[in-house]
Amino acid sequence: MTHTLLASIRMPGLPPTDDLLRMLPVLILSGGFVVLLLLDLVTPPSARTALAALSGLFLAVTLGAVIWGWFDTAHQGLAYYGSYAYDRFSLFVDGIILASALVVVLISPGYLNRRGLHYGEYYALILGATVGMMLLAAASSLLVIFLGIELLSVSLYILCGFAHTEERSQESALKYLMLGGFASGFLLYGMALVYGETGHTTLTGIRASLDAVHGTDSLFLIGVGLMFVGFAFKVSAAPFHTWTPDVYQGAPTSVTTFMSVTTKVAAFAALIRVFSATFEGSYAKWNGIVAFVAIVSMVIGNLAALGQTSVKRMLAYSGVAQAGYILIGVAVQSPLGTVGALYYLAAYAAMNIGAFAVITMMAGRGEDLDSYDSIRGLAFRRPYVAAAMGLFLFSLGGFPPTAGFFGKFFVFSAAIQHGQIALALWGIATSAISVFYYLRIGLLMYSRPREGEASYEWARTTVSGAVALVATTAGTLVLGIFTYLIYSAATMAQVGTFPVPPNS
Amino acid sequence: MSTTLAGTLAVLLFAFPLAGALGNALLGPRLGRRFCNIVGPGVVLAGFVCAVVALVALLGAHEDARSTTVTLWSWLDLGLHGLKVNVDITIDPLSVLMCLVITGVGFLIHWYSVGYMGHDESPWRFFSYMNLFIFSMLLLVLAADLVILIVGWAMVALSSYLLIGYYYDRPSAVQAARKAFITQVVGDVALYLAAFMIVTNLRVPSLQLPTIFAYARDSFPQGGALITGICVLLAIGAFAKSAQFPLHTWLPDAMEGPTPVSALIHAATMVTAGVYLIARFHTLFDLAPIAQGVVACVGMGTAVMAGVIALSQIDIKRVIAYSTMSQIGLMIFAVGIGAYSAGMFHFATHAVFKALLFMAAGNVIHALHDEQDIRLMGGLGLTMRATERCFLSGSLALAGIPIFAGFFSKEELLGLGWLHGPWAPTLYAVGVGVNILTGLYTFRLFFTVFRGEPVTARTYAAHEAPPSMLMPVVILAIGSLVAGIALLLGIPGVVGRFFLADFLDPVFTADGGRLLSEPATSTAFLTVLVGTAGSLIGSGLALQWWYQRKPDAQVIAAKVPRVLTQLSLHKFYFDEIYDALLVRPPRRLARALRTVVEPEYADGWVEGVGRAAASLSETFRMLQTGRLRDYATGMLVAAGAFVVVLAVFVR
Amino acid sequence: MSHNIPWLTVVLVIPLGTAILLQLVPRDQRAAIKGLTVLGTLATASIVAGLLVAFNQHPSIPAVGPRPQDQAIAFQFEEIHSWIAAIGATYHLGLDGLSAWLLALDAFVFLLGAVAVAASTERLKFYCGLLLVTQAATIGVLLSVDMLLFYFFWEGMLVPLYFLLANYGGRDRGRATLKFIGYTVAGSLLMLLAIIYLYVHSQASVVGHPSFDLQVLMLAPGPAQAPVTFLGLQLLTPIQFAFVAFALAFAIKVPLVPFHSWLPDSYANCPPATLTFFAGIVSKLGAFGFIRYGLTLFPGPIHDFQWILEGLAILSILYAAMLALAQSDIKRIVAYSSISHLGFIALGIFALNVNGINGAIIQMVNHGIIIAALFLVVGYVEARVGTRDRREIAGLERRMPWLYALFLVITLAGLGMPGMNSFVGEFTILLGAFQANPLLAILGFLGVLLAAWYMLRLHQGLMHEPLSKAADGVRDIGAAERLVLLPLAALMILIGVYPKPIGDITRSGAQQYVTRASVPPPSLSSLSNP
Amino acid sequence: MIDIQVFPLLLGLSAAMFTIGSVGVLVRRNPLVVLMSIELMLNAVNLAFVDYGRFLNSEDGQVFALVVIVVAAAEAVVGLALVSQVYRAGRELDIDDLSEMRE
Repeated sequence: MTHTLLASIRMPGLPPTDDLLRMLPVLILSGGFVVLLLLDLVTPPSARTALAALSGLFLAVTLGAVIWGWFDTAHQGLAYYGSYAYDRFSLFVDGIILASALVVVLISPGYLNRRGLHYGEYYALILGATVGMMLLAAASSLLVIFLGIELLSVSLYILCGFAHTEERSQESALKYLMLGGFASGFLLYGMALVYGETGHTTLTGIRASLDAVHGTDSLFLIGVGLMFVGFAFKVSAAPFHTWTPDVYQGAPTSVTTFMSVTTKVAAFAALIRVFSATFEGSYAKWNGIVAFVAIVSMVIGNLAALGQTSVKRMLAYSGVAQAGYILIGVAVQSPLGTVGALYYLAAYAAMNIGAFAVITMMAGRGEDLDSYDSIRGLAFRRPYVAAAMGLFLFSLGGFPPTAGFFGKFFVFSAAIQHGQIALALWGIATSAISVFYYLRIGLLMYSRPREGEASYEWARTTVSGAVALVATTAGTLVLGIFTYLIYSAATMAQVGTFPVPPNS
Repeated sequence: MSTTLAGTLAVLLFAFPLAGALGNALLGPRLGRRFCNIVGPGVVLAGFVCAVVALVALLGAHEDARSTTVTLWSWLDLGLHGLKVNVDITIDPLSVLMCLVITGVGFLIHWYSVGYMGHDESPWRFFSYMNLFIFSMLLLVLAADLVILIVGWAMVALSSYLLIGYYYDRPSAVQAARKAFITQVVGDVALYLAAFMIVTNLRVPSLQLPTIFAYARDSFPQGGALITGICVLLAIGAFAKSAQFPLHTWLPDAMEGPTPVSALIHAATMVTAGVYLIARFHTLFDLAPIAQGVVACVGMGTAVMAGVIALSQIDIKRVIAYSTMSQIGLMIFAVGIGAYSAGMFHFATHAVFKALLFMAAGNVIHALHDEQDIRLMGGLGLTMRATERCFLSGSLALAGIPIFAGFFSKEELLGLGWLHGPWAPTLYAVGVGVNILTGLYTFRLFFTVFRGEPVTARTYAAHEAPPSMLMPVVILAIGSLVAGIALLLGIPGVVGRFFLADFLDPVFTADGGRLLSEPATSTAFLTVLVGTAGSLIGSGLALQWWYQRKPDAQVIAAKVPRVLTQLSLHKFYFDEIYDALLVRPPRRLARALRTVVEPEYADGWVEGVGRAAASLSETFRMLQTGRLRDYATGMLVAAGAFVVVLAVFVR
Repeated sequence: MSHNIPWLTVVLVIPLGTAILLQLVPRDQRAAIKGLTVLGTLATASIVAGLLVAFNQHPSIPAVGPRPQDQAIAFQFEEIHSWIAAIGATYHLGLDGLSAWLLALDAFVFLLGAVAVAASTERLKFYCGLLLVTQAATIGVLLSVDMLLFYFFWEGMLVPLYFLLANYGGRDRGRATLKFIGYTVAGSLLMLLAIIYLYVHSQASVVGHPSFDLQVLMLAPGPAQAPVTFLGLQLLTPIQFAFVAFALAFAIKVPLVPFHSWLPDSYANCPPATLTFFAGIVSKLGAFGFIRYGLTLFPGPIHDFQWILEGLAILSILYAAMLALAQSDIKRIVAYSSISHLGFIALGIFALNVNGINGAIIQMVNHGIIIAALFLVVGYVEARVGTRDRREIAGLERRMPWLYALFLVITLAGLGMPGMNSFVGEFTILLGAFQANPLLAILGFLGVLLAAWYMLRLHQGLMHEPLSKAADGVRDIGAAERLVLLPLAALMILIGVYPKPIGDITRSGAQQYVTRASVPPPSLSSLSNP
Repeated sequence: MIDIQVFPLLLGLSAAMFTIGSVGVLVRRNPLVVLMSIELMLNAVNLAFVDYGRFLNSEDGQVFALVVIVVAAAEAVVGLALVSQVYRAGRELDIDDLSEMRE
């Protein structure tokens, strides 16, 4: 159908239509990005919810395209001279990203209206960032990786500062931007070195030359290290996580919801492609550092989260910790590790978006209410919201029958299968700690507000918000019970971790 | 005797008291006192009838066919060479004799209680406990399976616990009840261990007593270590039940219970269960002479000790209690030397006259409105002639004055002590000493209470007990006059000489056991003479002291070494010693555990982990300064470290 | 019972189904909510009863290997479906002599809990839902044969329990709940690692691919490697480490003494109606795990560490008994008595012979009944007198004859009175311990003595002596409460008089596990270097 | 031939620039200067790319450098916008004041 149609079109100066076809999802969404920017100029403030719907529509269509691509194995392969990989790996990640973005769009209008931040470009920027993430997920050349990262970052910088009247929002945006730029510097320098030592910018090329001459040159290794620093920053792994709590807290909660999940997912996709696949040969050299970062993230993230008094900061630190667990999947060089990481990413998306969605529902007119005191007694006003939140917290804590359990289970299995029992031990030790701060929130939700303490009057849950909660809850449970669905998908995706050049 | 008949009788024997217990407990509160007064004694009487039927049936059967074992239902199979535990009961002369005494004397005491507890607020509770006791006791004596016997054994202790603590408003009663029960648990534990040793060493297919005995005879060598251990454990169980040294301290305290209870449980039946147990396990004891020796010595020792203590007690019930302890000591001695029939003989007579004494004492106490201090009594003979007469006959029987019940049974077992048992005839001599003591304290009690002038107004005001309380006493009084002869000679024309022995001996000879050789007539005559002399001397001394008007303990004490009197007064300090050794230390330890170990260590290390995590968390939060340049610094340092590691160390 | 119906799945699903149905009932229809819950638990109970009747009707003992320890554990009413096919995790349910009566206990205590809950409880619907979900989870633990499935339920059980404990109970419940969950999770996560380890090393010995199925793992040779050496000194072998991980998880759940400190706090802050099943079944699952997994997967290590485990059991018995003596809070007395009794169960298990384990299983059932009853009584007393301080309560017998009588029966059962149910278990356990080592039995009897001491003191302290001020004017328990306590008391006596129906099934189970665990020379098997 | 000597020098230069830029980020407190320092780091990277490109005779390096320049410009725009907004909010232009959120 569509692809045969496209294939029939032959226009001079254009790349082969198959490449266009492989770009289809990105193209759709980029179109959406532009359309929304233009429409925003002509939509009256009252009709901005329509923009939300439209952006949702674009995301849904893209998601459809992605799903279609998943089954359309015929056209999967590299596009644009090996710099863009259209394979199940990227499609799997795209799926997670798009679904997350969709849920975020669902919860946004209610939140933005309550916060008085409802501007049209918000959705455009969300779409823009999503495009960047999809590029990052599918990138198979250093250049595209960089482009993807910057595209998503720039959009997010703006989104973080979206509450332009709020100092906190501004502060978080500026912090994110400056540190982000700083980190991109490292990433780029690493890329430069890698390019210099291997003579290629496409991953396939790099891999090929590495296989030819066993690339253990120290400059190359430095490049690898610097690139890892760049990625570690994006996935907010310790000790490059320091921006995370501040930015997450300052940014409007719906933005935090969006970035906390999707950035991680996209960045991890690139990380896996580059490290697990491309730099596979020199695994022995760099795995030490990755393991170290994983452990440090688990320890710092969980311990720092213990003492928090703001739900957003707590979730930020928990995000650091989760990054550590996912990194285990990268630190063990095995298919199961990659699959585990992918599964964990899916689970993380479901449960973390769910948890943040609840915070957005807590938001008040003036500011975000994310202090522990304001969540106290939630169960007495919103029993079902509280129950859902409890489920997400248990999932983050890694309890069955929720998604989080299998996420941890698979990465731990990978570690043990790979003989790296120490990693697994660190993992369980820190998870045991994590139980305390996750469940403390639960206790707060289910304990009555103290006397005298004016309990915040809750806004009604919007329909779209309810839908979002149901979706995330369902996702958390499905991933936790009918594991085989996503697991088999992840195994298929893992096969495509390393893009094979079409000619070979 | 057909198994069906035996089964039916046993079931009936269980059913009546059990029904009584439940009926009183559930319906009593609704239907009221009269109901309880009828049902309570009634069911026991019914049980007595069954026992009599059983007796007749047994007498009708041939000597060797008098033991029947019936399996009521299968209890549990254990995972050890197919070991089965069944609810077995056995009907044989021994168990029937026990049943007769339990139900017979038991009935009289129930009857007596109707009057004695006439003003009690909850007769249904009293009678349901009493019936429960009768049931437990019957279960104990009829059980033919070791485990079931243990069950009965423990249930007896339970009902005694309930009855001792009957007046639950009195802290002293509550204490006494718990003390009694826990002492009994010690005995139970001994029995458990004995059972375990039997099970693990004999590889028996079932715990049925005949089976155990058969296996034991085949596989245990005479006087082997194992069998000795088993028998010692059994004996410890018996000592706990029968208030023998060193597990005797609960019995005097048990007098906190209502007087009928003391009569039924702590004189007539429960406390003699130990004697029954040893007699029942005679096969094993015959195999373990050392254990037998221990039993005999402990028995005789307790007899002496209790006799000495009884001399100086001033609570009428406690005096009788210690005399009970002493008499049971003699029975234990008897079964210890293997004179099983003699032991059971004394058990039977003792049941009669000791129950009598308690109930007569009960009349006195009742008349004096719960006054138990003998120093405040005296001259009651004037006001309570009938009770006095009965008490006298009881005393004569207890002191072992010829032709009274006690005389025959006691002399029988003492006489056998001349030839048998450890260091014979030393223990015989000690036994004679016990006779003297018995005479002394018995008549000291009698004279102090009933002769002389009344000392308090209450004693003047005292009046004879109502018939409902008098009749049973009178019946028992007659019994204690004739029981000895009756049991000895049997009912003329029905059976021959030494009826009881002829009746019981088959039980002890059935599985290869041999009877003790009777001493030659001359020696027998001699021993009886000496023993009787002892009893007479003792009683005579008491009489003489009395007519010198020096009745109270102190003056008598002046004649004997001070140590002895002190020991006697303080009951050999056993309570103090046990309190210091067995009660306080665990209490102190427990307190230490609660206040120190549990919070500091067991819980402490958990809390410690928590605190450590919290402090670490604090550090990490401090590192999060919020200042952008610090963050950048951190990243740069880390990145630099990576570069160095990768560039220098890894390659 | 017809064998083409997946009865075990039915048993597992009924509570969940009821919980979902419950959401349809409006919140204020309290009677309806409670009624529906009781119905659901009743349905489960009746099906379980049917299963017990049908149990061992067509026993099938598969002999997989020539040696006795190669005998697989024979499960009945088995169901196997693929779950996560890619990693060989299956939905595998089965019932055996070990789990049969525990399942019955489970059904019973949850029925009891449903009946006992006061219809006036706030947010009753939430409570009932959680109760049903907890039941489903516990049933899953008992029935699952696949290790991953087992862990799934084992850990998932904590979710509803957390909400129950966090929402209903005493003032300090928050801390207590976190302590309980955190403590348990710490143990279970170690076990998870061990499970994964076994899974990874269950190489293709039987079915060709690594598997979580107990039946398969049992027969897999397992990693027989040299001891791990750390800094030169020789530590345990991997399989021993794995066993230690399992043992920790179970020891915390039971709990054995050094790992018990979560229990008194959680029990003290937990409402009696919840304790009927929380104390009634949850704590048994640890003991269950020791038998189900300790004996089958680690026949070597469990023998290597036998003396340590026995020591812990004895320690639990005596230490907890002493603490029960020292408490003044009646609820804590019962809590510590529970630890002490569980010590007996552990003692039976670690005797590693048929009698010990058979006794342990029987005693698990008995203890479930007794502890539920004890906590209910304590709850009734507290509700009426308004305090839990032993020293402020006395003389209740005068005011509450019914409670006195029932509590007497329960107390006697609690102290192992011959003729009552717990005597059956304790006698068998101690016989087993005696076979293993007489000293153990003797120390155990010390515990029996102490039990008599503190149980009697508790009963007398509340019931006897002159009426205390606090206890003045209390009213006796009503028909509803009697309806709850009477069946319990009746069961205690009934099982004591005729334990055979339980004993026959449990013994067949114990026999299987002991046969399985009978490895030739215990310590060599685990230290054999390749 | 020249290249052979120039190549390492330029590479060293880029490293130096990168270091200077990063240190600038650490030490300077004016957001504008910090942004410049970041730009400096990026330009160091560009230099490295171009240098490598020459050395390897592949145009990828130069392409990469061009892309980086463009993106850096975009990023700078956003950065300046944010800075000006903070400034308009009446705050000091001192990044150390941007520490309302911590711990």
